[in-house]
Amino acid sequence: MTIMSYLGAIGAAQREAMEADERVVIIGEDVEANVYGTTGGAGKSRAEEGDFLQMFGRNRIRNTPISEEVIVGAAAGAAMTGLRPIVDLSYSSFLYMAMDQFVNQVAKNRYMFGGQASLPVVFRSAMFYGLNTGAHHSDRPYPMFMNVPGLKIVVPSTPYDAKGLLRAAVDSDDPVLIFEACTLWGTKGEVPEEEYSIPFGVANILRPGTDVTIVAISSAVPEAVAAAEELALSGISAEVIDPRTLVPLDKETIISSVQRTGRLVVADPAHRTCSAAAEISAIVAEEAFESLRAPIIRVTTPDTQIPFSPALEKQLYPSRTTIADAVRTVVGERVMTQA
Amino acid sequence: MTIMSYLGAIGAAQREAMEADERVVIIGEDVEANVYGTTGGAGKSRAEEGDFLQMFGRNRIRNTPISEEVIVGAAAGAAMTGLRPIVDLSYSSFLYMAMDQFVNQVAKNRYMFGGQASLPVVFRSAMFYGLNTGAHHSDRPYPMFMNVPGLKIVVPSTPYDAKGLLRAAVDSDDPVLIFEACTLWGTKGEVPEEEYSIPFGVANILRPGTDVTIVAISSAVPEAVAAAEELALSGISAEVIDPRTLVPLDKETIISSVQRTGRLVVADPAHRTCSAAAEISAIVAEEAFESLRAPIIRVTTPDTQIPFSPALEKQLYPSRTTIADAVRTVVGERVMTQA
Amino acid sequence: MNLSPEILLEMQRRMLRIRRFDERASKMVKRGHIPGTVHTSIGQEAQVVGACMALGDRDYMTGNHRSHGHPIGKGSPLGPLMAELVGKATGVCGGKGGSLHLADFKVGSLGESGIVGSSIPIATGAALSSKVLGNGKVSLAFFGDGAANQGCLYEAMNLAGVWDLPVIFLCENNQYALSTPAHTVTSGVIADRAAGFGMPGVRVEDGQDVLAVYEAVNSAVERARRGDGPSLVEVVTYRFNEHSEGLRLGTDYRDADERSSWLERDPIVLFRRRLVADGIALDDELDELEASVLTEVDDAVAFTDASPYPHPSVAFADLYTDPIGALA
Amino acid sequence: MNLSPEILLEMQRRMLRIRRFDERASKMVKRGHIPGTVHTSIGQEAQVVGACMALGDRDYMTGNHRSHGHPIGKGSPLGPLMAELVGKATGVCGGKGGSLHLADFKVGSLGESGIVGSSIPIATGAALSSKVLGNGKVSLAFFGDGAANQGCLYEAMNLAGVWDLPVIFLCENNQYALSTPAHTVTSGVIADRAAGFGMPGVRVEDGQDVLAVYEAVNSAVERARRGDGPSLVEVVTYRFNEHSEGLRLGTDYRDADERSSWLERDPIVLFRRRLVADGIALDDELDELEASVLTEVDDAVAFTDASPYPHPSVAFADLYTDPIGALA
Ligand SMILES: Cc1ncc(C[n+]2csc(CCOP(=O)(O)OP(=O)(O)O)c2C)c(N)n1
Ligand SMILES: Cc1ncc(C[n+]2csc(CCOP(=O)(O)OP(=O)(O)O)c2C)c(N)n1
Ligand SMILES: [Mg+2]
Ligand SMILES: [Mg+2]
Repeated sequence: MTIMSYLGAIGAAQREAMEADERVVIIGEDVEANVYGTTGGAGKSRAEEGDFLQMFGRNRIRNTPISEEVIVGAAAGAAMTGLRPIVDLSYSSFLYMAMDQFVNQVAKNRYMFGGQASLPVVFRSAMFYGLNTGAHHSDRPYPMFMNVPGLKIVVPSTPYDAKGLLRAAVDSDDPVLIFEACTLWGTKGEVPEEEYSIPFGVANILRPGTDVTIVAISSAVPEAVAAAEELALSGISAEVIDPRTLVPLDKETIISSVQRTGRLVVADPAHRTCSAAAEISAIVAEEAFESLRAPIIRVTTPDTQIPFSPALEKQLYPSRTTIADAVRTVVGERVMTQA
Repeated sequence: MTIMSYLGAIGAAQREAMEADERVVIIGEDVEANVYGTTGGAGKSRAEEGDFLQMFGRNRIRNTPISEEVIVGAAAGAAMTGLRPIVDLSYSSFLYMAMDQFVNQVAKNRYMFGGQASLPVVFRSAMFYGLNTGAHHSDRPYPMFMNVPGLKIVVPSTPYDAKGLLRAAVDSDDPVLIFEACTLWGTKGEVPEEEYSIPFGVANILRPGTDVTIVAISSAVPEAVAAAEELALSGISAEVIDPRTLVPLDKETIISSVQRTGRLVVADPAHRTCSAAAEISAIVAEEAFESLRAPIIRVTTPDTQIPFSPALEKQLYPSRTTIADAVRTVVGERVMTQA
Repeated sequence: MNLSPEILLEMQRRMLRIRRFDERASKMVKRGHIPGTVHTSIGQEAQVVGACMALGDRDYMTGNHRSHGHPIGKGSPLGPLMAELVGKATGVCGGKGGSLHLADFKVGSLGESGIVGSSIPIATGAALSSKVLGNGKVSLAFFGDGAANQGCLYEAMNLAGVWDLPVIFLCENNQYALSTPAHTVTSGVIADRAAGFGMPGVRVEDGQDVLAVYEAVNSAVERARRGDGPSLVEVVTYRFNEHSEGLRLGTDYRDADERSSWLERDPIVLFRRRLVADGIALDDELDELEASVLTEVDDAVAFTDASPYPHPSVAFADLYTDPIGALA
Repeated sequence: MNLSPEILLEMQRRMLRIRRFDERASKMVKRGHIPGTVHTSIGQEAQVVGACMALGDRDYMTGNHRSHGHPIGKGSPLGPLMAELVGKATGVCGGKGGSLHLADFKVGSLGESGIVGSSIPIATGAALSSKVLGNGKVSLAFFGDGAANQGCLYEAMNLAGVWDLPVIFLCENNQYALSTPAHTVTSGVIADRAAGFGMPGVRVEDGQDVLAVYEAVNSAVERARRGDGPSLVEVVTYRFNEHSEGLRLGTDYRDADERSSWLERDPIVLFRRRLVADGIALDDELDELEASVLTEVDDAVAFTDASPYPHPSVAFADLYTDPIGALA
């Protein structure tokens, strides 16, 4: 074990995957100069993993024009014909530019062609919300991709998960979208020095508990853990679950937790309507209804766009406070029903 | 009142809106030749509303290149500067091409600029699922647009609604996306001869009932009505609600229905994960939990892409049978709990 | 161009296959034997076959909605293609694709796209993989005059230009996109757009001449194979049928005289004349060729008829390599 | 070009406003007074002002992420712009936009776009509305050399071409997109791409000369105003600062000699020399002008400091004209 930042863990996974398989290439804007810190290179300040350009050369480190649509489509075409690209799309807000390629090519090609092709390709992007960058850089668009069958959706919340899930993504023969929360990039944690991968569809129970289940996604995970710690002080025992992958979703772990706790709060930084939280809530309302002893509360970003001003933005995302409040509401109702 | 097809009703609304306001223009591929049947013109066979090109001229009937991204963006820019465009995008599966414009410009501009602009623009598209056209033409992508604050989402299911909601959309100062189910285009119904509009956010109760609430969307509406009729024969009284607009959503009507029936089935032709059905289920699981006497069942299209073969496709969409089965499941549970 | 008689006859054979296959498919649509619709390549066979035969067997290509001809031109057997149009289990995509989504990876056909323009980046990516892997394969993207107004084409041309990718952008300019005449929605000349993206742009004015197309595409392929990068080839041609079978747009949008003058330039008739005139084949031999192609099509239909429909559970297969339990 | 002394001095004033405003903003970012970051137009003032002043007051324009200069060049007062960068209620967008989303509709500024390329279709649409309404307004889209590889530019150029829309596509070629040198990701020459889309393409090689830019854009505006349609103007320039303030990319990607030779071609210094040489203004008068601009910037900061932050509830306003109850 070693201590690594989330960003460093991504760099490490990329380096190991590139060393393990010559067919792995990195494609993206400003990857040569390592502007975002996961490919080593000229901007040394943020590099923890050496200079990828030097290590792997221009044939495998592909610095691109600003052309997201063809970047995504070309990566798909390359994956259909023998490469295993990792595409760095920098900000998640730029994925829309390539939406047609994601939905109509990446997600559908294997299916439409009856399995003649597979698409081993990974798309990384980071969600820059909470940093006062305004509406164009603050999106958290994973729910819309969850609605597209054929994609796998990954939302790591710790350095350990970031490295292990990225490696599993590269090794997967299916297209994977990884959404990183930029606010997590700097967080540090223990990471094995050896290569490892984390299987998709296996949730992580960060904290066991008996009164309520909190399912938290991405940057809401540390907030949920903090809320659980705070709640413990007032005698409320909250179980915190990080699904880690949204497609496939480990609904067994969530359902069995709710079967024990009888209560569910879902904390999700996406916009409320048709969020991942909506999906998780709907699954539980269908499959664990008999166990539910209180309404399911979603703690999400409300359905507004993201404002720039620091006076406006922070309030919008799920926080330890709003999560703890939601828990108190559902637990309070338990007290009422028991009275 | 007169009898009109759904498609004819759309044509009528477009004509009336264009006559009422010179700033209304129609922009789209093949609108000049009326290929899709709502702008009159050369392909007379399907025109019920005369030749728009003759009536309004090339200045207002804008036949475009196949360039969805600039079509959507240009309509947005035109709406910000004095026009009120109706954009015909033909198939809903083509909207992805313009996703960046929808999310980053259409939905955000008014907000980001602090209300300096408004965007009175309507985007029409039709979902061609169920017609053996294969994965590229069969999408039902409204859930992903529901996750984008700033857009209004409309899903008419009858000729009457199609006309009245389209007119309300044109008269709205906000961007509206209308999703038509192609299988409904040919359906006929009573439509007032005079101009009218249907306010957004007001659900339509197609059939009152006491045992279960069925919320149905788009082409699932006639299936739900048929299911309800069939269920009535076995003594089950189902209330069928068509929300008509998904954003804004008339949750009051849905909640108050569930408060009466205690049971909810949601029928939604979209893919299951993060569907409109998920959202409606989550709302009820949060806001009408105390009234619920059974699990909420979603009847959706499963999370697979759409296959071409007639041997494969039909089974996938919500049908009267799958809806009725779901109702029997939740009503059966009532019987059990009562026993 | 010094092509062997075998190759010249193979060109005619493949053009005939496309013609007869699409004629039969058109009938089957009208009789309800093929669900949905099809878009035929009838009239455009020279453009299709000239391009496909300039490619090697292992080279890649992508198509669009009008793409029965492309795999046929590249050498696909007709049976699995026809079975796919009907939605049978023996179809080249197991019935999941249909007319709009044919793909035959065995001949390098990486798939059609029902979404106009959307497959161009895929072909570009195939060229990228050839380049990275150094396997010498070339890639070709077929698209229409209508698709030439999709932005992704220019992103692809630029990317292919800066990376010297071995890809040919082949615009099938049949002068209409559905009901819309190309000249009303195209500013400038498509082939001329190449220059601004740093690559050669060629316009084949007589797209009904299979050899003219072959020659233009062949030099683009040679250039790509040499490592000198991409090219844009625009071929002027004409579709003889309606945009799709069964569609009735009326005739207003295409002038009757225009249509009949193009019908006179039937690429198959023209090439047959030339084969005879140049002494490559006798009339009898060509009659025999035509008959044998008709038999191939009959066999494809018989194969289709004898094939079962896929089991309903097939709707849930092939989405992932590694199935997810999430399907309802 | 026969421009009045008033106009020439106004050019210098606006260039100075941009310079001093952005210098101040840069400091405020570094001190944490402005949240996030800003992208300055320092070094590119001639290109910005030359283009903006060729437009009329009622004409439209759209910007990109590097767009403080654009509204200033078009005549916006500095106070609400500065207040916006800090996120105050008096900001031009009420604090909701920030540096990446300035818009000042009063001067025809329809908004910046943090998404590279994404505002080009908006400018095209504004030109469509001018055309339909016949109001004679012209529209201009500012975008960078990096944005010139986004497909939507070519869709927009084509559409503007076929509809003869009064729009100018103005490429600010500062030779880098973030860390990426334009020549490594651009195949061909940007200005040359115009020809294939049926419109004039001009390359202003000396983008540090405000009059050269003015002249080129002015003829494009005249052409658009006459109803003759769109133009592409590429202006070669250089950003003096880092891509964004506070970012440290190192210097590897830009050669030190290159940078210093461009620093010598400071557009404001060059134009000042010319104003003096041509007898338009005395050194004293220009000193005074500089001082007055500094005061304007001081006033803008004072205005900002004195302004309140928006009330938290403002986060929920302005999404729809007609509020939806759905907000949590
Ligand atoms: C993105 C997208 N927009 C619109 C359509 C509808 N559509 C299908 S084919 C077609 C015309 C295509 O014209 P062209 O590219 O010239 O090909 P052709 O049919 O002439 O061979 C249109 C508009 C589509 N399938 N995809
Ligand atoms: C669609 C999209 N892709 C990538 C980015 C990240 N990004 C912001 S600015 C920039 C460089 C832009 O270069 P250019 O267009 O030349 O403008 P300049 O910064 O040089 O003025 C990039 C890559 C973005 N904002 N939007
Ligand atoms: Mg065509
Ligand atoms: Mg630049």
